Amino acid sequence: MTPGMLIANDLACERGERLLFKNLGFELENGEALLVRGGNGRGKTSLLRILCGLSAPAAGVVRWRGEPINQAQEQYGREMSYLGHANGIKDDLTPVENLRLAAALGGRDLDMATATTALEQVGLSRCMDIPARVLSFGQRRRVALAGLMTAGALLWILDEPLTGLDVNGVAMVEQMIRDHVVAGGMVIVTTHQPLALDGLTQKTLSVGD
Amino acid sequence: MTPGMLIANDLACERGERLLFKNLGFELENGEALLVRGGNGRGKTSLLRILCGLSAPAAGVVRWRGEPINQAQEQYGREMSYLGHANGIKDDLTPVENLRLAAALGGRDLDMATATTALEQVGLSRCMDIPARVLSFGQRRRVALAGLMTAGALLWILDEPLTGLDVNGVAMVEQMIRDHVVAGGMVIVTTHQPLALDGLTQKTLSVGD
Amino acid sequence: MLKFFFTVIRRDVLLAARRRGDWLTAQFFFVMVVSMFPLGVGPEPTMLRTIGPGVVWVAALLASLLSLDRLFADDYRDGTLEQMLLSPYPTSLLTLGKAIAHWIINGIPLLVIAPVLGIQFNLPNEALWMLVLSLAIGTPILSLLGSIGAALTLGLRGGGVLVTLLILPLYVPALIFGAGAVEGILSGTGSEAQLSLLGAFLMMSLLLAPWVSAMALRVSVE
Amino acid sequence: MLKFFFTVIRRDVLLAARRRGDWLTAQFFFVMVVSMFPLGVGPEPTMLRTIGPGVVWVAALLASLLSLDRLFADDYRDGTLEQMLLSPYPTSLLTLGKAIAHWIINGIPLLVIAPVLGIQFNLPNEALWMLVLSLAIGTPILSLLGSIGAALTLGLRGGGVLVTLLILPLYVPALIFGAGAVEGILSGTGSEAQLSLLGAFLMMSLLLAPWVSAMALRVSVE
Amino acid sequence: MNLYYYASPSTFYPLAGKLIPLFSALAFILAVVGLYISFFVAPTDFQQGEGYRIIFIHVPAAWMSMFIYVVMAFWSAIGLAWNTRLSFIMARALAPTGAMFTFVALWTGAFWGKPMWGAWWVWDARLTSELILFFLYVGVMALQAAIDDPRRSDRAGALLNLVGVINVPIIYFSVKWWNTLHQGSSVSLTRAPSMAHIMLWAMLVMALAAWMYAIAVALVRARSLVLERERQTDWVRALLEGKP
Amino acid sequence: MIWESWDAFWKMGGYGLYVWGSFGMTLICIAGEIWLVRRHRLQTWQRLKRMKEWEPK
Ligand code: HEM
Ligand SMILES: Nc1ncnc2c1ncn2[C@@H]1O[C@H](COP(=O)(O)OP(=O)(O)OP(=O)(O)O)[C@@H](O)[C@H]1O
Ligand SMILES: Nc1ncnc2c1ncn2[C@@H]1O[C@H](COP(=O)(O)OP(=O)(O)OP(=O)(O)O)[C@@H](O)[C@H]1O
Ligand SMILES: [Mg+2]
Ligand SMILES: [Mg+2]
Repeated sequence: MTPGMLIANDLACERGERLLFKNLGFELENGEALLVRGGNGRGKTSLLRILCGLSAPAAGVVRWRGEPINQAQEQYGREMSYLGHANGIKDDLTPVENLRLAAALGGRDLDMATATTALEQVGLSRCMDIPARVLSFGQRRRVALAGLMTAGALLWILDEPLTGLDVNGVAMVEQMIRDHVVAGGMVIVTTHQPLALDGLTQKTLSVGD
Repeated sequence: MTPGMLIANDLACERGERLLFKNLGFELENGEALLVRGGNGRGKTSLLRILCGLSAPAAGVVRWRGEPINQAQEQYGREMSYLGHANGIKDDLTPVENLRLAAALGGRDLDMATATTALEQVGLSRCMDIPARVLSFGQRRRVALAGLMTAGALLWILDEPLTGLDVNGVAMVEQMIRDHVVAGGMVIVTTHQPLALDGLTQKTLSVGD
Repeated sequence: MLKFFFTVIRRDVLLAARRRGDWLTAQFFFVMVVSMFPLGVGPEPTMLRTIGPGVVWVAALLASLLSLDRLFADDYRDGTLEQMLLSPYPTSLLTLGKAIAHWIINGIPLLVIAPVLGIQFNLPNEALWMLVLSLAIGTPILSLLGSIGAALTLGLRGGGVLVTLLILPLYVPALIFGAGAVEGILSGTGSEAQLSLLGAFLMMSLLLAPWVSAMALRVSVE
Repeated sequence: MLKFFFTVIRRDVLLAARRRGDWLTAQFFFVMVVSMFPLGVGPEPTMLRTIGPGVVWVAALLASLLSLDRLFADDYRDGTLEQMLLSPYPTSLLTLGKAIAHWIINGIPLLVIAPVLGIQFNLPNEALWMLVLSLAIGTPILSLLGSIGAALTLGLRGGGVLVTLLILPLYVPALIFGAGAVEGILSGTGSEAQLSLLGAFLMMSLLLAPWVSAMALRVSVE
Repeated sequence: MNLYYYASPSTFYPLAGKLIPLFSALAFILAVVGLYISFFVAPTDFQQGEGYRIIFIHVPAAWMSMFIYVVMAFWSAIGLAWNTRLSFIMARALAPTGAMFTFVALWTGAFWGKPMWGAWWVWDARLTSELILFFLYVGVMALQAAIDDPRRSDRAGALLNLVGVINVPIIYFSVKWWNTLHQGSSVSLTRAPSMAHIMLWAMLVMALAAWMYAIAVALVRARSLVLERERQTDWVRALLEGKP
Repeated sequence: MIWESWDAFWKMGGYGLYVWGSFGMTLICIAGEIWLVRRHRLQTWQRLKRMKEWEPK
């Protein structure tokens, strides 16, 4: 994969009257995974949203390939994928349509076959043509994960990707992350569940006190 | 606690074109916990909603103290608490207000002090007076758990209570369940994460193939 | 039982007070729709006077409809509705409470604003009073019938507009009697008949609507 | 770039097609609101003819307003809006695309229905044509300006008032010129002036609205 | 699931299959006879000329539009009271036909009004309440279409139907009264003076034809719905082996 | 026969447009409904058949 580099300097985040964190910084290169740790309400989600450019930090700057991300929106948007607490899938579309539309909006083409394969890989082969609204909690999460796989981004920012997944699902996500990092990708992930990523270059970042 | 007895006979559930499960039955008495197991999309949520009377089974009947639950709605409503994928808290109210209103709607009085104590117990002492909307994912789940504690129901029906909770949160929920069951309560719970309930009378039920 | 009922009302009023912005929107909408008419149909005073009562009534109807689709939807989304349905009290108490809360929140302010708008249409004093009176009897009907529609369309995509489609035809008698009462004053033909019919319609909705919407709610949440 | 733009449009149209029920419902809403007015103001044909254009225009405005609040809200709720904001293309392209899709979905059908409603108000033939023409120029304005309001409402809790306050007054010129053009025909005073003003207003909104709503969107999502 | 619950659809399906051709044939014959009388036997009206012949389609359609709504409400009530699937299915199968007749009544009424009154539409009590009836039909259909789950959609539709049927008379009288109150309307429904026997007969025959037609179409629709709802049962599975 | 000619029949004493407009629209509605109903039936049949074949056993 193309070389990339994410640098965060001196980030601070304020919510309401409270300072969630400050002086937070890290560097992330190809083939590395960053594990963001911290209890409930410490500001992990807030941090990830800053990292992907959805909200602005109270202080500090995030750079992608040396440029602040708010100035490199186009390139950063192409090379980064974000998976938040919300799944980002449309209830009225089938999983396949969801994947294809998401790809088209990201400026990529995704043919039927690839989409189907991705969905099969996340274990949704039986739910290909029902609207996402009737899927179970975990199945919706899986659709979002399939979207992540097909996006082909260099940097993944994952906010609790394991919520609602069963044991197979967790193993699958671990494998996905491992494959991506080994292939030279970059991953930022937060989770409360144990995540077995042994053998990878891992960094850890603690948020909040 | 008062003696209670939940019996499910021959339950079946159909969703869309698919039969999720059939011939499912169990008995649950005081001091017992029932663990509902099954991968994503097997029908755990659907089962729990049937058990608490929110949806009707395609076949079979659920009895509380010998009476079908749809005929004993008043008593069952008083003695059962349900925690679903949705938290059931209002975004615009503070956690304290949420608890007190929920109690009032259930026909109980809850004074300020008790509510505050319950929230402190679930680790929300710092978020007492901000609207629930700005709470983090895990913190909202904790508000719902505090509501469960204050409800004082005999039977708890919990759908993945651990989603979004950090390590302390998980330990806390385990302790809650343990205390409740030891005191003679009944718990039906589903989760994908390991749940340490050793020493309790546990039953297990597998949903779906 | 009664306590539950009052808690339901208090809760909704409290929530409305928290989101004062939303609440004001419905009132503003009412004012705007009415004020838009002279702009659309031209400023001629006698014509405005004739159409005045009808326009105010239609606007009141729309304003109450607009706020209706959120009557149960918000609670449904965040799971509080499930919790309320699981409470040990009859569901019709819940629906009645919510309809009344809706009236307190959205109906009463209309009564206060309506005369001001009536003045814009050159309505004489007695007609203004009759407007308020007819709205006072009529708006609870809107809330009650509306709760049926809100319950039926709960959780459906685009429920908001669907409610309108289901409920507007049912509102017709309220509209006719209500606007008719005011016009009865304007034309000097009196308006007791309309008012008593409106009252009868209110009684009927009060008796039936809570049950029907409770049944609808049960069906919808399933 | 262009592809992204067309994908946005195609996506919204596809979603609307999936919920054909919703879409039809919105059109019926328009029909019903217009039909309610005669019930409110009385059946007298000459009076109905005078208020006809105004009523149809106000109803069109309301119909577009009603469907607008879901323009971004649905996508916001399920997280797809975040994903689209993270895409490598300018946000104003997104907002323009969504406004145009909104017009295709909600504006064009109005043009087809409006003459039928005009007939109910006994409008003569030329007035019917002018009604369609003025709506054809006017409804895109509603979608464009409305997208600003929809973007603003997203984040600001209770910003609802603000939107009604901001957007409805902005609609006023469209209403005045649009209904005025039709009345110009009815009264024989001609309607070129109103039409060209309406056109100029359309141009202006086309230039400005996408930028403003893109900015509003960024602020709201933060 | 008791026997009675399933038994009725499975007996209904083949029975309906046999009845459909019967009703279709009846509808066809009656329509032909009715049309023949309307166009070739009934004399010219001395007041309205030939234009009055619209009545032979207008009045039956108007009758059917109201009648079908009542029948739907009847089935809905039965369904809600006894929880029988078939009644919901019947109620649902009737709605589009009812809406179609309402539309035809409106359309033919308008095409009648233009030559008689010089306007396609006036806000007369009868016309207005027919229009509202159309909205009610559309509302029921929109609601049913918006809900995917058949059980929920049946019940929701049935509830709305019942509320509607209580309201229809109220709406009718309120509208009637509203209209007489304002004396502004320059036109009023000009009724044909004592209708000749022959016209009455033609109308009756046409109404009967419409009735038979409605039954036939509703049965076809109900059969498809039954298939859909009962697809898990053995008899439907066996049936699917054969031809449609 | 009360009509002098077919032409008179179609003209309907000057009311041709209205009479035939009414009867024509009725015919269109009925034909359309019959078509829709049959299509619905065929589609249901085919869909159910397909579903039965795909069913996991
Ligand atoms: C859109 C327009 C119209 C609608 C919706 C409409 C509706 C109806 C309805 C619902 C009925 C049945 C009422 C009953 O049986 O009591 C009816 C009957 C009738 N309509 Fe119309 N109508 C329309 C226009 C007209 C026009 C223009 C005429 C004649 C000039 C007309 C003449 C009649 C007559 C003669 C009957 C039979 C009355 C009876 O059997 O008592 N209608 N119409
Ligand atoms: N307006 C506000 N006033 C006070 N505190 C606020 C406000 N907005 C947000 N917060 C606090 O900011 C924090 C938000 O944290 P965030 O959602 O980033 O947590 P998180 O680490 O992702 O937690 P979780 O593991 O539960 O998802 C919460 O503690 C919340 O209480
Ligand atoms: N209309 C429908 N058509 C087809 N399948 C449906 C329909 N509605 C629901 N389902 C299926 O029913 C199942 C619902 O399962 P449920 O939500 O009970 O799962 P769960 O065991 O709670 O899963 P999770 O662990 O992911 O929460 C899903 O597999 C879903 O795909
Ligand atoms: Mg978080
Ligand atoms: Mg679940």
